[in-house]
Amino acid sequence: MLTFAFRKLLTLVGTMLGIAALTFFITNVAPGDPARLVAGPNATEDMVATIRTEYGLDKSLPEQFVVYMGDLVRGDLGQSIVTTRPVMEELLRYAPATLELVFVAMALGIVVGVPMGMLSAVYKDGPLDHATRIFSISGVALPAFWFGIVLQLMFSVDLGWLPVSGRLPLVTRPPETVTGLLLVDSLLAGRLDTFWTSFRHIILPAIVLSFPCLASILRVNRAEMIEVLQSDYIVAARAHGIASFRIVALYALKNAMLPTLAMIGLRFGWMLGSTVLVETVFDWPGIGLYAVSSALSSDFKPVVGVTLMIGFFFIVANTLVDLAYAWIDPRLRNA
Amino acid sequence: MTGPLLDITNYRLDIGTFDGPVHVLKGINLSVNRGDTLGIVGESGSGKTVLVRSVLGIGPKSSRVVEGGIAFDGQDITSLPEKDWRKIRGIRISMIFQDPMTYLNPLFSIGRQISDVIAAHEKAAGQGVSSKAARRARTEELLDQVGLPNPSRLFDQYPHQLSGGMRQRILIAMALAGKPDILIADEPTTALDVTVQAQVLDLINSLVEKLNLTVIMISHDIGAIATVAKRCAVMYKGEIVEQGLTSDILREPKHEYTRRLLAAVPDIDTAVERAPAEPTRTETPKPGALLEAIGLTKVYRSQSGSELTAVNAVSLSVRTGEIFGVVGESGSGKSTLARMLLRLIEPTSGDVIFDGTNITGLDGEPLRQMRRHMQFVFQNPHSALNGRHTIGDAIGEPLRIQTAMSRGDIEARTEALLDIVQLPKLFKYRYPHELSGGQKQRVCIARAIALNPRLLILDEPTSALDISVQAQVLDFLQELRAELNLTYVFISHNLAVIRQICDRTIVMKRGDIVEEGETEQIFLSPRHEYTRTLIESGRKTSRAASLQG
Amino acid sequence: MTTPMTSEAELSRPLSFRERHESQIRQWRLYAHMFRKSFSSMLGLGLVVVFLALAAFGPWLMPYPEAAGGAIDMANKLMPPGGAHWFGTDEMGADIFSRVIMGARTSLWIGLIITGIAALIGVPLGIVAGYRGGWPRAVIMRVTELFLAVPGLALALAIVAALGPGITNCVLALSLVWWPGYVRLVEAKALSVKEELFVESARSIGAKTPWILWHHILPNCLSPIIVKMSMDMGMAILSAASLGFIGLGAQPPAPEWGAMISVARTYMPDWWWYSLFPGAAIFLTVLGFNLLGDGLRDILDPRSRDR
Amino acid sequence: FERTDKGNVIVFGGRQAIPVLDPHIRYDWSTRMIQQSVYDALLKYEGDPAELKPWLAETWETSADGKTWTFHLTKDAKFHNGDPVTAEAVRYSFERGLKLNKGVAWMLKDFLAPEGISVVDDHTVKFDLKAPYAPFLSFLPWWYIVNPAEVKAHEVDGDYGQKWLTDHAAGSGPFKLGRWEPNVLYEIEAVDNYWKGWPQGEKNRPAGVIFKIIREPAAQKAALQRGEADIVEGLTPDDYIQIKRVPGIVIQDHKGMTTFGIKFNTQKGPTADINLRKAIAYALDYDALIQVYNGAATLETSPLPDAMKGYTPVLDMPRKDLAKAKEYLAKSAYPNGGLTLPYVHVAGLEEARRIGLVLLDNLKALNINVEIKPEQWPNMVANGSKVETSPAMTSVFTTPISTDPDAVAYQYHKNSWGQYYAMMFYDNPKVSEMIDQARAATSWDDRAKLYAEIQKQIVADQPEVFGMLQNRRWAHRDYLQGFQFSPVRFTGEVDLYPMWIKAE
Ligand SMILES: Nc1ncnc2c1ncn2[C@@H]1O[C@H](COP(=O)(O)OP(=O)(O)OP(=O)(O)O)[C@@H](O)[C@H]1O
Ligand SMILES: Nc1ncnc2c1ncn2[C@@H]1O[C@H](COP(=O)(O)OP(=O)(O)OP(=O)(O)O)[C@@H](O)[C@H]1O
Ligand SMILES: [Mg+2]
Ligand SMILES: [Mg+2]
Repeated sequence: MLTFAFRKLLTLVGTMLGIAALTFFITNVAPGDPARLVAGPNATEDMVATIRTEYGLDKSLPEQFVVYMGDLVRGDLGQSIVTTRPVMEELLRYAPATLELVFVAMALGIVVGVPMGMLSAVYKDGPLDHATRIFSISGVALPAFWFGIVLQLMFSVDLGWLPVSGRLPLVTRPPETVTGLLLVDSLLAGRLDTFWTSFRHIILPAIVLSFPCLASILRVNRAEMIEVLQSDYIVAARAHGIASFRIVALYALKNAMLPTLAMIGLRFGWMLGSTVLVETVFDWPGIGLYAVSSALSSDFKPVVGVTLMIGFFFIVANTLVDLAYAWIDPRLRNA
Repeated sequence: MTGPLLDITNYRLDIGTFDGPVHVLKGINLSVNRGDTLGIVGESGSGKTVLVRSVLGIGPKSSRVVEGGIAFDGQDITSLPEKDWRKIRGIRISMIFQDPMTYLNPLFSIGRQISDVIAAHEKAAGQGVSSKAARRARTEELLDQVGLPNPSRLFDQYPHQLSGGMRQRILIAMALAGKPDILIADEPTTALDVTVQAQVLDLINSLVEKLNLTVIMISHDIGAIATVAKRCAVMYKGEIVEQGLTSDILREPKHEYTRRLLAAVPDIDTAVERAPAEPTRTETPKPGALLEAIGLTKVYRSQSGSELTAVNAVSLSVRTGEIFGVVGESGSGKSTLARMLLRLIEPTSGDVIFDGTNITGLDGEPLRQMRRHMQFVFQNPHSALNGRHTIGDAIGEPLRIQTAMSRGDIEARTEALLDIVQLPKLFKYRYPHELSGGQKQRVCIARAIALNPRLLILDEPTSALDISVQAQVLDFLQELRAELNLTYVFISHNLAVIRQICDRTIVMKRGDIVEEGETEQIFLSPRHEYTRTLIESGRKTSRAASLQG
Repeated sequence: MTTPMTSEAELSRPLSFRERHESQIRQWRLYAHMFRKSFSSMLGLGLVVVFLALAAFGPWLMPYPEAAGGAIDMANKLMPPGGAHWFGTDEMGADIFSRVIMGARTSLWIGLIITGIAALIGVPLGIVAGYRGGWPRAVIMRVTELFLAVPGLALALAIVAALGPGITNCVLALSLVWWPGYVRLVEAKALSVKEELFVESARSIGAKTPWILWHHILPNCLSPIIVKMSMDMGMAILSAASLGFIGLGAQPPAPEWGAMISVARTYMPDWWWYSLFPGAAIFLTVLGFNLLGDGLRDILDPRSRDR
Repeated sequence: FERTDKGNVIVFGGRQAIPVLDPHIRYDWSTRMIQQSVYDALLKYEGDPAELKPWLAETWETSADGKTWTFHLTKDAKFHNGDPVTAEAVRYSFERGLKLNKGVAWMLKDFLAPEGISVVDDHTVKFDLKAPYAPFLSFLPWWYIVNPAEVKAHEVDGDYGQKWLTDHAAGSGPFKLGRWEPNVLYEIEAVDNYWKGWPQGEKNRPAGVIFKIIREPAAQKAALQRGEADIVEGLTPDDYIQIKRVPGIVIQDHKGMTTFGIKFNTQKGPTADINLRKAIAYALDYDALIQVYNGAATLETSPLPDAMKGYTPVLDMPRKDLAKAKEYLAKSAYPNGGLTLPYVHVAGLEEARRIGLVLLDNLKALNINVEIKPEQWPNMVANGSKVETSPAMTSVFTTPISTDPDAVAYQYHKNSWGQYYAMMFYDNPKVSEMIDQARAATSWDDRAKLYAEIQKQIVADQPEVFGMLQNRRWAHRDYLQGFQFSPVRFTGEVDLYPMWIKAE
């Protein structure tokens, strides 16, 4: 167990450094000049130079890289040139919003995707199956940005049922920050009305974010269920007179959950990436929005930071999936 | 309770496929009385599994009963609703399966799986589900009944922690959980080692006695049937061609297929009249022997760092023109040895000398040249052929790799080779999945002899094949040897086969050679304890034994 | 399976094409049969064919060919769908129908190039990694994992932001982030194919590594690759459109659906047609490729073949 | 708007965040709108046309040589923490701005050294310029006064409190900071007893303003329609037409000072040829530029915007005339066209893109192909800073920082090369010389004559296509009162101080 944890940690650190190096170089091939941007439109050459020096942009690229990696090892992700704040600080500020959104979306994806996949597998090639398949593939095919806007217009503008964007109404003061997840914090603070409003705010973005993911969970679960249902031990269970429902919902599902879990792990990272789109549409103040606005102003330290953070969460999520695997599958337990 | 327990009358079953329905069962008539032990034999694909699964209502999805029906205890169960099946499956009729490796759910503990079955039965019977502890007690009792040691520990173990024999016993325990009227066993022993096979058959026999079970057992191994079943039915292409008392059928087979089947079973206790020794044959291995292995060792290292010595300092010497047998139970290192002889895997230490050249150090082109002279025929013909290549491509491949022959020449040679292995030329254009196992194995052999090798290493070339097909292939191999002047290293776990064709034999156990010598010598007076048990277990299921019994 | 037996006499005459390729024909008929059976697969095929046709014959189908090149007609701007303009007009008075048709070509090109480059990079790397093992595998897989740990869209965003917006950079960026998927797919497949007996069999007759890779490993990895490429066509189109939406992808007047939506979204409720049609075009194309891929998987993937 | 127990809070929906509030570090429209609300300057621009109004400085005088300026401060002004606004605070603030050398520094740094500022007494401060600088006064409204005591208290490593002032304020303005949620919303709360009082009356003044970030125009519009926002900026031209019909919504539509030009690279490439530049200028359909804005724009008739001092219309400003365009083209090195010119615009700027489409369409008549290339702003600026990399045509919007003509004229001075607005690399020694003279002249009449000449000469050289002045527009609810327009503010920027909610 200890060696497992140690190995995981080592991969994590290695991958993080790798991602950092990768994104650092990718983003720095840019001809852009962020110093000039923040210096303002009328700034003179020496004013721009002041900013370049301040942010170490006057150094050569390899030098900047060495400095960056050195800071990174100490947990310092550098400073955003646009906001002048340490990237780490800003990431920590924006991450809870994103995580909250991703968690809710993921929960939605699992809660809807798994049972639907199961049903679809049981009634394979029936009308329900075809409907589910087309539904699930639509989920992957719908452009999130477009779908988001359509939902906004339908449910917020036309029907007025749900808020257009943001996490909370303007005057609602956020509950005291404990986890940064509004849904949790509001409950901790005992503010049910705040919980309700923040829940109403999260519905649309979570649906948009979860839809493609729901689709792939559904697909994997369906495919696995179909395969498992044909497997010998299910035939045996049937032959021994175990009830169909129990076979499907317990015996087969547990086996089918293994690949589904792997997909959930993968999709977790994917979702974090897609927040770039969804947060833009819904003005959701998370790291996706932060990444887009930074990228649009050629402020690359935050972009690298966001990539690192997404990579980090991705690896953590997949480690959790590995653990869940070991928990479900006895064959891996003693290995 | 007057009629038979199970009555199958004129049962016809079609399975719908892409190009129309396949008539899988063609008018089966079969009845089983209480206390009967019925064996069903027949070649692969003759419909045995489909038949018995129909009895449990778990036949293939796209199947359709055309005619006739199945009655169980007077009740017609041909088209029973799912609800009613619950009162029958596992309770009145239960089944054990061919491959114990895949019929247990890998994610649930043994105890959980058996007690779930018990719970399901209790529910179906309408009585309330008993307590967890009660079910556990009953489970442990069942485990004990099938002769498994330490049931309470076993209860919490998972399938992957058990050996094949133990798993098969667990499947039997599960089948017995509902105190069934009929126990159906679909090839319960084929996937097991010879020694374990005998044990499982013994267990079934003792259970029949103790519990007064009615048993239907399927096998393509007539020896196994004979040890268990008093009555026997022979299936051939979806029909029952013969049925009656097992002893009668064994003694006087009436149908042509049955006769063929019986003739094909090699007999462990019959010495074979061999052609006089080959010219090169002498009493002591000459230094000029065709193939020599000196101290071959292979150590596998697993990821967790543990080591496994699959082959331990094996030395042997194969003379030109002989058939050299290697026998041993599963996992004894036979395949590993064979692969090292051809340098398909690198030996950890030791040398291989082929025709005077030490090939251990060879590399690149010389090694490739070497391979022209030694060829390998693999255990499983189904996966030894690339499914994306036509048969013609497969046979022509060695020629294209090793020679500079023109396309036309290769075509011609391919056809000639097909001729040699007695397959129609048209097969050139076929894909492997369109061929039967025996045909595929012939293709593999054709591929192996394409380059006119001097030595063929045959790694259990018949173990994936039906017995009747096995006999054909064995005959054919012997013919071929005479024709092409080949030397064979023949690997098998089947002692009868070894006795039938090998000149000299080594017996392997856990990577060591425990015995070697003239084949007849070994069979007549085995020196090593292991060899003796091996021969004993083999004898148990042999035809001769069943005839006596 | 029964094999048709032919008498020796018949065999002496030269074989007709039909006879020689009977196996293949049967195989294809089986594929066609299975494919036809599935409504969703046929729907996917239909959609893909329609969009392929639009891409191929677009220039002859467009009622206003100039609209594709960015012609303007300010007098007719933002006209609702009607007889003259089936899908209405945009803010510069260009015919949306024509632009959507031209967009098919752009989008298919984007999808084709991205998946093509990704497969060209990924498949060889995957095969080498899977077959060779050892340090090449370690190196390749490490790098692959690195790329996989960052979601493609985020990485592509960083790349395009650095290179500057535009269709070429967008395609470049997406190709750069797309190949690792192929490496992983092919590596896993090659790893299992390598263990097959026929590979060992090929080695035993003295085949060299390139021969084995080309004749044995690659053909057996092909079906999942084809399936993935079909699915990826859709996903690549979608990703390119997403970048276009953020403002980093293709740029107007290039007729690209994502970029069109990016502009159109500001016209959303009142001029709904402007974003509706490009949005629907993306949706239907991606849907088509995904359904097709799904259908192909059903017939090509051996796991589900013996149904 | 939102009702709170303290009163109504106005909600402003805008698209641009405020990353750094420090008045000496950054300014752009959203940042300056909040800076203007929480800080005071010596002077303030108000009204249309914009006029300089006394603010912290009640009166001021200048020496005869134009080099010394003395300001007399009001005695009422207090910082939010209660400290009085003293001459020292003013000195410190200017010193801070100059020393940090960021943001506003460029306006004064060539003429004013930190040592040149002196405290005469508690309420009198004196500026000694290095040379006479006519536009000096026009920049002062953008130099906000910070409270030295508070800033010094939060100084880290001699950073002049930069880190702290990023999201804190130490001002004396009508509002102080409330909730500060970067990228989400920024709240300012009205100050009780603001030293200058409230124009709408203490009773009507709002409790505060929330500046809410709404990035999508569609969402902005929805928010306004639902009354979640009281005023929004940056809708599309077509949106304004639509939303005008909605009852309860008022459109503010004012003539602005932001000029639009398609800047040619006059030093390198085909556009170094004046005839080609003229040909393009005559080929463009100027009416289409107005149509892009649905009529909410006027054509430029001079390099200077109409609202600027010293503006004189230039008579022979090019308008669409294909015959003339072809004539010029014939004289150029490309008599038959057949070349492709890039047109670069800032990615995401809708109007610039559409003008590109117009250009593309129009230049087909000259057989000139236009390649529309959007670029990230930083990249565009980087490319435009060198003659070699500057594209043939770049679309640039420029908002002058003050009403002084120098703010625009100096863009055509050779010293401006390297700045984004000088991407044409215009080089006319005579013009540069006149600009220098006008800067130093102390009498307005002298300057006016020079600027008239400068305007004519620039148009004659055609370093750019002179486009249009877009109108400044906002949409707000009708209960929002006190909106005051001033052209000197940036697009989108609003003076929040006089606004209030007229509650039914
Ligand atoms: N699901 C199915 N679809 C189509 N054909 C099937 C299906 N299941 C079985 N068959 C066919 O039915 C025939 C009988 O199969 P069955 O499995 O009963 O043979 P068997 O006698 O049990 O053979 P073995 O000894 O190999 O187990 C075979 O030809 C097989 O191809
Ligand atoms: N690649 C490998 N890595 C690790 N262990 C292996 C490997 N191949 C074989 N072994 C182990 O080496 C031992 C000998 O295997 P081998 O395949 O030679 O046995 P065998 O006698 O051919 O058995 P069978 O009759 O089942 O074919 C077995 O315990 C097996 O688990
Ligand atoms: Mg069977
Ligand atoms: Mg073996």
